Amino acid sequence: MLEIILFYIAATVALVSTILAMTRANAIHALIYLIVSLLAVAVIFYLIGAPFVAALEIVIYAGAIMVLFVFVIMMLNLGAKGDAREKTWMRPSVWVGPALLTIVLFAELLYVISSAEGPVSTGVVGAKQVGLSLFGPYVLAVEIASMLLLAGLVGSFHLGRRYLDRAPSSELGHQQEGE
Amino acid sequence: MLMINLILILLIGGVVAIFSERLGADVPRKVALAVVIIDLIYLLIALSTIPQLETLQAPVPSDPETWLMHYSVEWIPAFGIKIELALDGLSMLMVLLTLILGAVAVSASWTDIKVRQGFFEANLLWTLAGVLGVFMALDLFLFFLFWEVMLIPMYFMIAIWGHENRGYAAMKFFIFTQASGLLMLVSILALVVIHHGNTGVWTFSYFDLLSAQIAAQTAFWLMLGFFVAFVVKLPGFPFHTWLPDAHTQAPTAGSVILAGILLKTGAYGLIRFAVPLFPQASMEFAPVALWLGVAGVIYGAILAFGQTDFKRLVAYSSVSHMGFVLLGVYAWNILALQGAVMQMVAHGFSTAALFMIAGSLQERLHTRDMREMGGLWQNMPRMGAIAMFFIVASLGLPGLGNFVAEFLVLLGLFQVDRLLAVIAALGLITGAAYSLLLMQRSFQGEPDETRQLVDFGTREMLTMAVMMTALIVLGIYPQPILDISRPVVESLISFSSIVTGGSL
Amino acid sequence: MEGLNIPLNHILLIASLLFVIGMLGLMIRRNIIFILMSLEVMLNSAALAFVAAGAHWGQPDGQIVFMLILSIAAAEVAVGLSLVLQVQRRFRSLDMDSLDWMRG
Amino acid sequence: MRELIGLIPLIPLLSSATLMLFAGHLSRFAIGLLGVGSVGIAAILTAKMGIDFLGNPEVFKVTLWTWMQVGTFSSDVAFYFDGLTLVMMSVITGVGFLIHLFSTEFMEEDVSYARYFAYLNMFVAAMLILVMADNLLLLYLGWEGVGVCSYLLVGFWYQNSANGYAARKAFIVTRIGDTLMALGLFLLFTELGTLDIQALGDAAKDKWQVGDSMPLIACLLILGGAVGKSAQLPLHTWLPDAMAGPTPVSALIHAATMVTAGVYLIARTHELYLFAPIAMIAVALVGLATSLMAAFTALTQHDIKRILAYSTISQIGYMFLALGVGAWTAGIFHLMTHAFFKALLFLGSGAIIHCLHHEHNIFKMGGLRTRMPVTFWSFMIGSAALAALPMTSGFFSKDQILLQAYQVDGIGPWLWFGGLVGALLTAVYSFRLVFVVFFGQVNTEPDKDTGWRMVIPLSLLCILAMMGGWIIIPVTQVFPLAVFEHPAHWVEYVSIAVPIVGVIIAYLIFLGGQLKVDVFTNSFVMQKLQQFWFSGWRIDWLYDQLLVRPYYGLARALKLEPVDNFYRLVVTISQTFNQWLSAGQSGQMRRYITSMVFGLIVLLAILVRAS
Amino acid sequence: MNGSQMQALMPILMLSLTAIVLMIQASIKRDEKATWIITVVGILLALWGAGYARDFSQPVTILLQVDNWGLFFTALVLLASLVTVVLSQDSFSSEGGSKEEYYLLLVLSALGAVILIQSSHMASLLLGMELMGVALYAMIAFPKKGLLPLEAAVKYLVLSGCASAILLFGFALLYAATGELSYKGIGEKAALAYISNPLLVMAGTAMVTAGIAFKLSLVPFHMWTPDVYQGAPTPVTGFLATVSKGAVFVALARIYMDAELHQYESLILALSVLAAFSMLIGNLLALLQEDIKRLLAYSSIAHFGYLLIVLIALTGSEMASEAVTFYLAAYILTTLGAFTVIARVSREDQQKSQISEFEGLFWRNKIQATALTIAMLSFAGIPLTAGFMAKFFVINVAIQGSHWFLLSALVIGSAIGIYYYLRIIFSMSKTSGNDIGFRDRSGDITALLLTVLILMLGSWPQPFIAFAGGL
Repeated sequence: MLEIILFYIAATVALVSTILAMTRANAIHALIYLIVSLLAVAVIFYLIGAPFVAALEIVIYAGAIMVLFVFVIMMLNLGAKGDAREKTWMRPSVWVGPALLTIVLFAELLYVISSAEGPVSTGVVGAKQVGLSLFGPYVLAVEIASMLLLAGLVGSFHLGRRYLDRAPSSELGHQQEGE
Repeated sequence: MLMINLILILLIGGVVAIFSERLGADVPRKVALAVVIIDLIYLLIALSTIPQLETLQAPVPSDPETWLMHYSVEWIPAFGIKIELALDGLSMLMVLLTLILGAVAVSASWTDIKVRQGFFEANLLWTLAGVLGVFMALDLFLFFLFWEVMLIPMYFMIAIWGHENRGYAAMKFFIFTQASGLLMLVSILALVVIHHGNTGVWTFSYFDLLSAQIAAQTAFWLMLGFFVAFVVKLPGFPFHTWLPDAHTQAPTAGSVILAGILLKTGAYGLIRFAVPLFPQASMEFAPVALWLGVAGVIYGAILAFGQTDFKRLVAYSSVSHMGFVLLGVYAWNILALQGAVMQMVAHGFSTAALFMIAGSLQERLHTRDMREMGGLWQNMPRMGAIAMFFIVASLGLPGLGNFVAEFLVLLGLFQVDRLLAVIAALGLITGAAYSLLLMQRSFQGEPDETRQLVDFGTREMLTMAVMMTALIVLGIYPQPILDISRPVVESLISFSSIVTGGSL
Repeated sequence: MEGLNIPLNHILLIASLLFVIGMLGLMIRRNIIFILMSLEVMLNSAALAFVAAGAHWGQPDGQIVFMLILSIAAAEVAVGLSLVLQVQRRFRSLDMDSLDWMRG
Repeated sequence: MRELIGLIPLIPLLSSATLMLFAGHLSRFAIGLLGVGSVGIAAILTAKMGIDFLGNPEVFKVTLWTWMQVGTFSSDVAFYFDGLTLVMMSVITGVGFLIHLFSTEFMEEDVSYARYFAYLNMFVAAMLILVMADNLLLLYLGWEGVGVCSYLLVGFWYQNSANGYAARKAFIVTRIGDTLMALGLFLLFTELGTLDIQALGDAAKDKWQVGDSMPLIACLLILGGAVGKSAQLPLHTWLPDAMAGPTPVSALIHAATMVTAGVYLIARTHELYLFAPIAMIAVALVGLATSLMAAFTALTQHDIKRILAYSTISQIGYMFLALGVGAWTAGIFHLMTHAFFKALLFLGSGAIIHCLHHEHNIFKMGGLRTRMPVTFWSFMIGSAALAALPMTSGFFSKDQILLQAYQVDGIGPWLWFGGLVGALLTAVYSFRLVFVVFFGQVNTEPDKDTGWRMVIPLSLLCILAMMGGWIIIPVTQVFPLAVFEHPAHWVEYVSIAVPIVGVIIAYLIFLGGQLKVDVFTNSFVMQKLQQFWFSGWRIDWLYDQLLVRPYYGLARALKLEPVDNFYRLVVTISQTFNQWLSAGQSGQMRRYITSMVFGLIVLLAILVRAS
Repeated sequence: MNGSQMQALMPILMLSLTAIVLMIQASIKRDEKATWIITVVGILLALWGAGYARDFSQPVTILLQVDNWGLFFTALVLLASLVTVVLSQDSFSSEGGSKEEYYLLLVLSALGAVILIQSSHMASLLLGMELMGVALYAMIAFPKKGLLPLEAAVKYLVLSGCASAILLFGFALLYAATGELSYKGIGEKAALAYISNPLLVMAGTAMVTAGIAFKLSLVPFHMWTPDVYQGAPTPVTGFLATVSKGAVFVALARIYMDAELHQYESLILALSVLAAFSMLIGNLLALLQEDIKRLLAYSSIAHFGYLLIVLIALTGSEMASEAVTFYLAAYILTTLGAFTVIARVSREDQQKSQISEFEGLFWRNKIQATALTIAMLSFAGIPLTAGFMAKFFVINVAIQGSHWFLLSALVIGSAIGIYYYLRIIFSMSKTSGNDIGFRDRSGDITALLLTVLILMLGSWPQPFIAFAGGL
């Protein structure tokens, strides 16, 4: 029973913090809310019998990937001016339409998902089981994932390297002449 | 092989023409003329060796062995597509017309084309090759292929060497014909698929598909697909609007080929494919087609009357004249059909000549606007006399080919629908109105004595003489032509009346 | 931990809520950073749905897909963020709406 | 010999072709020789054939080749020779020859000498084919051929666009008739299965009853053709304008031969008309109405050629009247005599015009009697014949017509009376012409007199116009014998007297001046009436309003191709869509996502709804 | 994993090997030429591998399915990659700097495409697609200068990420409904699950369709296409248009066939709507476009609409799979042909892709002008070109399935299409001011070869049809 209550608490936390993350003006604030949301999801993972995944969610998602965001935000050094501008962008005229669409979409999903039956979990699927499967039938996936990460690596290396070069002034002006 | 060779000679000739430009700017046209004439001679020699030609037995539409020539070889067996060419009297006439007018077109381009002559002559020859293919292909896939491919060189001819508004005209021409061609493709494929469904055999052969069993409703729609494609090319009202632009903007040789030959492919298609493949549906549709034909005759004539552009006027006159062909085809009796065939041949010559005159005028005056002409007879009496000849030919003077055609069409139509015949006969009056107006505005009236214009030279006179002779012969002794097409027409009529139970 | 009676559709609902929130974020935010965050939310929601479905069937496959999604997210974010740096450098802005040089 | 009949049209045709092709390489003399000679040879051949025929009146037919044979339709290039043909051929070649000869002098100074003779020869050939044709289709060939030649010759002086207009008008108006005739041909073929003239008559006997509607329609359609070509009401308007051509052309084409083709056509197909009494009456009424209308108009004209043109219309009206009352022989007879005297009058007027620097207005002439005696006498004789003064050729032919008209049941006397009124007017206007032009004071001095090449034709025609009445035309085999009861004597006396009265009236008004009609003619009503007549009863105006202007208007309205609007609309719609959609590609990513979400919603809706 | 499975994976192995060799080479000495050669050799080896693997057709683990059909497309995709490599050779010459990463990314992207083509499992689909995508993001943004490539890359990344998320969510729903992740498994279980609970299956299918429709740029998931096409360096655009789209379509076809999705009428309806809108809107959008790359982007939207017809008619026709093969092959060759010329003409400045740039090309470089003309005619579906035979197949299949509604959309779309393809040809035939001819050996040869292939496929298709039938 506790688990169930815990689950709904985690779910609520995840939702609320995600909504907050999506609506913040300050990027760092938003990021922190996002991390909270991820942690809450990790809790859910744990509760539904996937402890290994819960750990990965915390370590890699909330830990590694979000830190990347932090680094970039810090490098960009957006500052308070950026926050103010973010606020002006969040006018109702911007979000009402999309919000309606989203509601419709959610209504559809709600209608669909409400038909799903059965309990979520009958037992724990532990790290061992996952590992066996991962290096059994899914071994190729691992290899391909490595290639994927290689692509990400090379790509971000190529693109990011230039940022560290002495950055020229904006190319906007130059480009505008060309248009 | 002969038929393929005919096409190949032209295709290769085109390539040679391109490269011959390196030898000098005026070499390509000589090459082109030589190629067309070689082709013509080759055809004539081959025809003279065919024993059936003397007797000209009626070919059975569905039996290729009774045709004058037949050639068939596998091409895409997966679909039963063959390279199947065949020749009967009708196609033979059309092929001859094509080659003769091809030579005329080369002559028309002699001095007209000043840049990139090699490519021009190549396009001209390729168009001719495509047209020959259309007239000889009896595999529907192959037919469609030629039908579409011949447009590309024609497109280039208009788009590159055309007049001031060439881009628009070329585009319009191409889109009209291609879009309608798509409908035909759908119809062809549907026909084949239905035939496949019935028999389990993939075939595109005309001879096989003639016997395809199609539900009446379906047949009607399929027939419509063919009809639209052919009537756009014909061009029939209300699909004619590409024609004035294309004819007006095309270079002279292009106009000659367009008006003289290309339009005939539409008429040929109607006679060869649209009606025999779907006799029942065509019969049901005939009243509509006839009304369209009449509308074309009258509408074309009225619009021709209102034009101030020489070529545009002639172009609209083509709309009017080809309306007679539509009438002839859908009246679908021997008189009217023979008339339609005659009209195809005679209109080929008369309009080609008028376009050549228009081209010569443009070359000399740098305008096609008749308001800037007048009294040209004084400056160029020979051209004037020749223009007069072809104008009276186009208004249907008895003794010249067009009269025989129009008379037979109207006579045949009269057997079918008297009211329509009466309305169509109005075309004779309106035809006179615009033809004579053309003469009046260009060659008659106040001459401008200060104009220094070169009259027709030997080359032009020779070219014109060929067409004048042809028209006179067609006019006073059309029987050979009629005899050549008669067996075909008769067998088509009897074939379709067998299918429809004799009610067409 | 057995006998946990959370219905599958509840988790899927949470996942889909996260999903549409992420989508909403994509549609309303102009700052690229936020857009990338929204993407992460969406991917994460899909991952949640997978894990839940895997748990529902008692299979490890859901978790494996989670891991794959993790790697995908990582790769995308790596490239995405380096693109962000370039955007900031060349456009002097992180406003996605100002990246509309191409249109029509 | 009979086979040589083909040569008769062929020789002028070849001459014409030669003249066209080698115009630049021939001397004037050679051109003249070729042009006149060819018709001369044709005339000689005709004469030979005529003599043979008179000796041995046997009808024959020469088939040269099959023109076209399609299905059951067949038409040969074949010539049919009988008395009627002979009469027509004689008129064409004979009068034609004289006019050709006349032309050599008349056209002497024209630059397009060769072209002129080429056209004229071609005309003779076409006209010969018309009258010799064995079937209606070949006849139609000649019919249209003469039309084109007429067009070419009316517009001979093409530099003046008024001439071009007149030529086109002539062609198009007659084309209306021709089209009706073509429809008649279609109907005849459809009904009777042949276009062979002799066979038609036989087939009609098998298939038709007198009074059927089919023969009526067919005959009316043929009448339409005849009306057009012969310038009868309501298609007569082209002929006065056609006077724009050289005067010998007017003489040959627009007086002697071509315009009478309609008469010939009806005479030729009289067997069909026998089945359609109503059509016969229509012919008669058309003829009478035309003759009266034209006579009134001729009375008011100033232009010498227009007077003669209206006179021609009027005289052909008489011929139609004759045909309509069944007096075919009389009609053809009048055709022949009319050819003589009207050719004479036209040539005479041509001589005057030639010598008076192309002056056409009769009131600017005068006193030419002494200056141009040959012409004067020709004119006198011609006018006498035209007015049908006793003993002239016109007298014999017209008298027959009037008498036979009188005998028609019911309306006969009315027709006769109408004809008499016409005859009176004819006499008045023809002598008005003579008196005004040749008497009184000299207004314009002629600068030359006529040469021998003009004098000979004039003299010969004078003789024919005087003596032509004694010729007996060999058409008894062709036409059914008219049952001729001699009418009451007074009828005949009145018929004879009326023209004489007319001449006297003309004398009193225009020469003697005893009859003061100024007060009468200057009255308002008469002024208006005169204007009305002068304008040709405003029929031109009417056509202009009813047909020409609307057609021009229509052509102008349609010039920009309304049908294309549909396609333009398609283009516009496509472009509009393109613009809308392109505007959607705003470059803003948020919108792109929105579109995707929208798509997702739609897909979900479709899939979920159906489940 | 046994030996024969390794042999079946030969093309994948070869590409991976190439990637590794490239890494090693770059770490030893950065040499653009050497990199280029290694790339070419590597792709050629992979091509050889595709032929080699034919004898070892089999499922490899649960993830991949090696069969002739897939291997054919593998070869095609590799060919396209090879052309891209050739085109890239001096396309960034003004950029300066090194391009080693570029070739590495290209190889990785091609690897992703090959995996995608051979995937038989959701996981491999996902990974293949992402591998291809991630490498492409970097390739698009590769040029050092200019705003457009960057803008294109960002848009592509974000939108593609969004699409991936949708796809994933869809698979999650399917997984929740069926408990299977391989196509076949989904197909088997879905039929059962559909009876008990159709909603989840259908919703999952819808989201999967949406995700894939994005990659194929079907309306209304198409909006990224023009921007990315235009912004990306031309060779990359060519790569994207051929390799990426082709591979995704093959994957879609596989899912569709293996999971037997054609039995769901509502899916057919949904696909029909997508197809019809793609055909119409794609062509309409292209109508007045002045930028040739954007134009081809719009035209590709329409073409995938046409292609979708085949999928829709899959069960109604005995030749649908040949039709897919033929159409894709024709489309890829034609697109390559077009982009070859575009890349060569605008090689100095990748952003210069206005149609007006092509004025007078006929008189400047006949070979390339002819190649572009043939490519345009092939796109327009004029006989004797591969495009015509492809359209022929589509129409044939559509008629057999009696899809008259789609057929009419196809006819209307094609009619619109003629206009803009012709516009390009017309523009080339114009006489322009700069009539200076240019020669370009590698470009000419590539264009010529592709043109010959297009024409061969169009005029003598029998061998290929027979081949495709045997796949």
